[in-house]
Amino acid sequence: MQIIANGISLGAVLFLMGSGLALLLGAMGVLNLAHGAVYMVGAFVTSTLAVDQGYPLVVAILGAAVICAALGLALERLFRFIPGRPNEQILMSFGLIYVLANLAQWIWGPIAKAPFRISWLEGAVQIGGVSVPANRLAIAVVGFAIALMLWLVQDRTRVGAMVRAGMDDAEMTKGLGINLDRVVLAVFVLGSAVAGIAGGMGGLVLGANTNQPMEVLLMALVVVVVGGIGSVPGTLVAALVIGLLDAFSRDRFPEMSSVMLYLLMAGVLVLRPTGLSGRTA
Amino acid sequence: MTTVFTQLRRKVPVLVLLIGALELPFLLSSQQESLLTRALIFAMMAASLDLAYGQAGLYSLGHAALAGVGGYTAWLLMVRYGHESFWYLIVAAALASALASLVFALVSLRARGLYFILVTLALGQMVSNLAQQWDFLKTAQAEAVTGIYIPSLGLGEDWHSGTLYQFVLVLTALGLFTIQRIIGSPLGLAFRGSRDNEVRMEALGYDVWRYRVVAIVLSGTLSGVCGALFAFQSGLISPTNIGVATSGLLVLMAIIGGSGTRYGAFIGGILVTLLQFYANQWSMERAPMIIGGLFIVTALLLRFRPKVAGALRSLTRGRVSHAVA
Amino acid sequence: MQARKLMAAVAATTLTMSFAACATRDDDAANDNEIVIGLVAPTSGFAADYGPEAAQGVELALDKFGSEAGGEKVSVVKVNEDVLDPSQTLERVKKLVESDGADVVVGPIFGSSQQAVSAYLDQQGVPMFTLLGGDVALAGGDGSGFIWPGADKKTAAPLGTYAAEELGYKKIATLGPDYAYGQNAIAGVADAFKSAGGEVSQQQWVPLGTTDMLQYATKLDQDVDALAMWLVPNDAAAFVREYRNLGIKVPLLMFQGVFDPTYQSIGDELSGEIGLNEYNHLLDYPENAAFTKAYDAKYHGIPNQTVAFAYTVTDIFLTGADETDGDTSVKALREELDGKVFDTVIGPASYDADGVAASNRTVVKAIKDGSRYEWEPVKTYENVGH
Amino acid sequence: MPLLEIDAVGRSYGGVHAVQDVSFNVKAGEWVGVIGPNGAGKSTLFNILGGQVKASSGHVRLAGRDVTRLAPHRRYRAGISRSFQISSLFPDLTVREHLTLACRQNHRWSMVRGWRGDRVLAARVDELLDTWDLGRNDGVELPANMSYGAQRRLELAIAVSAQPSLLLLDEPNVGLTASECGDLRDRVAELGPETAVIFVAHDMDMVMGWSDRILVMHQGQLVADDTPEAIARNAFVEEVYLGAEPIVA
Repeated sequence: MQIIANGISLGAVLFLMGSGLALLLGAMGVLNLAHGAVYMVGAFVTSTLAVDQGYPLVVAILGAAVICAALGLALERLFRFIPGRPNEQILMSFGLIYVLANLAQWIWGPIAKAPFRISWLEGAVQIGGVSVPANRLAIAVVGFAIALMLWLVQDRTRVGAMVRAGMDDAEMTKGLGINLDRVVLAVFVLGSAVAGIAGGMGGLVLGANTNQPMEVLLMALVVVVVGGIGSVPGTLVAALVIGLLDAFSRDRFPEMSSVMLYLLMAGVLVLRPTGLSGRTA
Repeated sequence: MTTVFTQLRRKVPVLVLLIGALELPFLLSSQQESLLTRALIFAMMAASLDLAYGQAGLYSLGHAALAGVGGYTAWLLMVRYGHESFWYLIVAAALASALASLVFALVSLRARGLYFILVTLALGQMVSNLAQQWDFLKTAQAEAVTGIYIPSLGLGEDWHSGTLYQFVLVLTALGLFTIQRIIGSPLGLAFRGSRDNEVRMEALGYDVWRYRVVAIVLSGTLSGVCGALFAFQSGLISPTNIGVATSGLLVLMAIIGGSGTRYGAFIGGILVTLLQFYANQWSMERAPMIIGGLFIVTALLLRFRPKVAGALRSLTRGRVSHAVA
Repeated sequence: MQARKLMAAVAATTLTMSFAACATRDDDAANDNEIVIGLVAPTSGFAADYGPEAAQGVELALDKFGSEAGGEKVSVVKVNEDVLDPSQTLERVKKLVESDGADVVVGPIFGSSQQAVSAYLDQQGVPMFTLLGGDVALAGGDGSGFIWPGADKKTAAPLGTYAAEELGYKKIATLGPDYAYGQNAIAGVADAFKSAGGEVSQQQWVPLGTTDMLQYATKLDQDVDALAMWLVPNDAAAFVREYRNLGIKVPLLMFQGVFDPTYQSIGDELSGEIGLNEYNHLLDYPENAAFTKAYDAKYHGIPNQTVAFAYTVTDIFLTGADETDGDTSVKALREELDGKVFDTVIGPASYDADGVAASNRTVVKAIKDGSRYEWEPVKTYENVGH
Repeated sequence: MPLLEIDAVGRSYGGVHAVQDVSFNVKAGEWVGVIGPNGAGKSTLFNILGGQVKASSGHVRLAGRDVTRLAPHRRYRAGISRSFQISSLFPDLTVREHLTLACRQNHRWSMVRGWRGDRVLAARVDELLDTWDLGRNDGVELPANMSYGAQRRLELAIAVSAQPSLLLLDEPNVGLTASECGDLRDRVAELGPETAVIFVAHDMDMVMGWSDRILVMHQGQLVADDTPEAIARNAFVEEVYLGAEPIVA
């Protein structure tokens, strides 16, 4: 039971990490591997606001979301500036990872930030005989709230409809007179804001450090590949499955734990090349 | 006789360059030889990546892992099982990486487009994580495996940085020659065809999937050899050497020198390896910024490459030739 | 065809000639009337704090000697240790030795970097003074290492002894990272605890790259008297957070405690726990008092372990080089330092004939002193290390 | 036995039927034109025949063999060859390389044997360069640098190099003058009397002139299948075809 609780809380963090990337990549076809760097910025900003400056956590995380949204805006400009081909996007992403990580080290110093300590999130909650740390519970709640919000945005709003249309057929959508550039911008900003929130919430257990751009990217990647193209529910299910698998395999085969994730990904890919939620082409 | 001369005219510059490079140890310190050897190995790795990346259009971000399989195989056989023959180790490394590339290809080719890139990235990281966490692949639980050295060729050779450099140079020339041959063959043509227009290739009777598998396996096998050479030269190999960061650098090398051209990836490999070293001499704290900046600037300027390349070519040769040898 | 044969012949001849002609050259760039110290420590990446800290320590030692030893001028060249890619560190160290003429290397910090450069340094006859531990195999006949402050397998042993003998614990669990240094340190605690009659009932290892520590807290066997652990500061902080959130009451035995500044941010969560320090700025030795004063005068603040040990090993090296009149060869230094007792910032310490140090360890307790969290010295174990 | 049998073939995308319940036969040597307004399902039908799109229902048989599930490259080997619209020539390959790729499949061992170019293969390529009037500069040009007519010829040279039993031509005449178009027809006719040709075109004069039979598609369905003369008189065809949106050539 404890494993399940651990897995779900990890899954919530994974969802927050992965959903922005899933939208950008699946819906817009933009390969922004620097998504993890945005997460890192969110974590550092939250650390500064909530831990060093003593602002309430909610304010700090909103601050992180705003700053990351602005960063997303800047990134979108950069990605707009290059042709939308894999070569350029790969190089741009890797460059941003190097530069942002080094910049973060410059600004926030080389020492990793310990997991943020928020007094009202200390202690654990007993749920069905299992101790769930309150901070994990908060992460899960925020994770599911964001999932619901994203799902509503995708399902009920005009932008969401455009995203879905773009997902199905970018050429056709352009033909219909929808301004995909605007949609890309909106998704970039929204995805980055979510990454910022993910960084802030994830910081409650993981802190902030300059290794995160790569670490987070890889976790998010697996979530996206398993979850399938740009679908919020698919990403959520994938994140939970991966969280549970990770908790389980760490428990049973610690030597192979991180490999298990990738094996799951390979397995899903072999059986369903389009991911769990994927439609067949 | 005319053919002899035309052939010579094309080959002489390459030959002069090769012989010049062979004599470099007379001018360099052993540290510079060592750095150049490293550059050659990475350049060769980038050139073999480009066989899949540039020629066949398979944007792999997990290539370093395939080189890593070669490197770790050489380490395993040498340090754990005591094999000391260069030839044995290099063949084993090639076979192991060929097998790994095959699995890599079979899984990653299930995905297409951007997803292929993501999957190669994740598969590459999986290998790196395996090397990081699996006790079987560690020496004394250290973070990098060590204890490997340059094995014997069985020719009574005397290894030091100069001879190693020359030996690697000769191997690199052979490897580059092999790659040229593949590029110039109908197989290479089929790679480029699959890259440019999959649907048409299929309609011309080509099983594109099979050619892609072949491209990845050839490219991975050559890299595996480079991985083993890297381990011999450094005396170690670490999970980072085979992880995403290295794969990304290999892609930068290939692109910066001219992905899909004959010598581009190789030249890029030498440039980036040297730059990586000297960036750290210029600024220890901000070296990552320099490398990252190089990535971004290359991304921004990439679209102007055809123009620049065209201008250069018309400067040097006076005409544009699209012939493939 | 003719062209091809001709070329092959030319190439073959040249090849043979080049191989035959290329003889080993003497690359010794060392300047005979100057001692160059090469400091190898990370300045970028996730451990980038070590480099600048170690540099402070080396500078302080140079100040003490007036940048002169054995009648020769002493200077420092710094090299960035690539924590994740030791092969890069190796290339940089080659340049350090061959073109910058380093006569001694202080560092590297991380085990894999030490492993990477040690064979080369040994071949070049350049001594390697580690400052935060190291594998004893890098010293002795097969390496040029001088391992400070003691062998990894022994360095944490007093924690096990203290737990069994002073605290009367019968059964402990352990938690450590799954790589060389962590395994050795934890083995030191466990072995000492067992040889004092205790039982180690559970050992958990955290794989490299793990960031989520929750499961190690939830899986802990709570039916033990204490948990002996060592993790890098950030991981330790993450673990302690989970531990406290879950309300686990098992006492902690923390090798090296948690360093500043991480310690200052989680201090009250550790209140009352027992640790074992290699260095502690509160240690009551004259050399330490002088050192902390000099540090405060130059850099303002309290030195941490990295500064203190970089200072100490540079100090010892320079003392040795002074005695040998500038002969910095491994052999000369080994002979000079063998068995000689130095007064250091952690009390009397010495290197043995193999170059492995023995020094004091201090059992400490986490307390709050005014607005600062401190590790208060409780008991000292002497001559730990071989 | 007919060369090609299409039996109740259909293809739908998420509930929309691009092609629905289409059946017809083509005899060896027969030339069949496919017409219909944009969006009538001509392209999808072509892709189903070529194997680029899988039929969701129905069967495709070639000389009695069921090829419905066959991948495109296997269909090619079974004797179906197709042309594309010009934009999909290989942008970075020279004319010679295009033809080498096309001929290579007919000399399967050349991939292993011919490092420097199998002589038989090279001879065949030279022959094609010659017959299709593409031999300028020994074929080292890129398609983008050639005239439209030359690109068309290259496109067709590639498609016919395998001597297919069934040739599918996707708008072969676009951008060509009437005389170039006639030239094209003659070249295709040289394949021999046994080769069947199915082509899509918008130019009614051409369709009338080339076809033995004409298929008319409308909203994914086959609405007429008759001789050119009958089609020209068919009132329904005139209504759906000519009455619909302007024909884009």
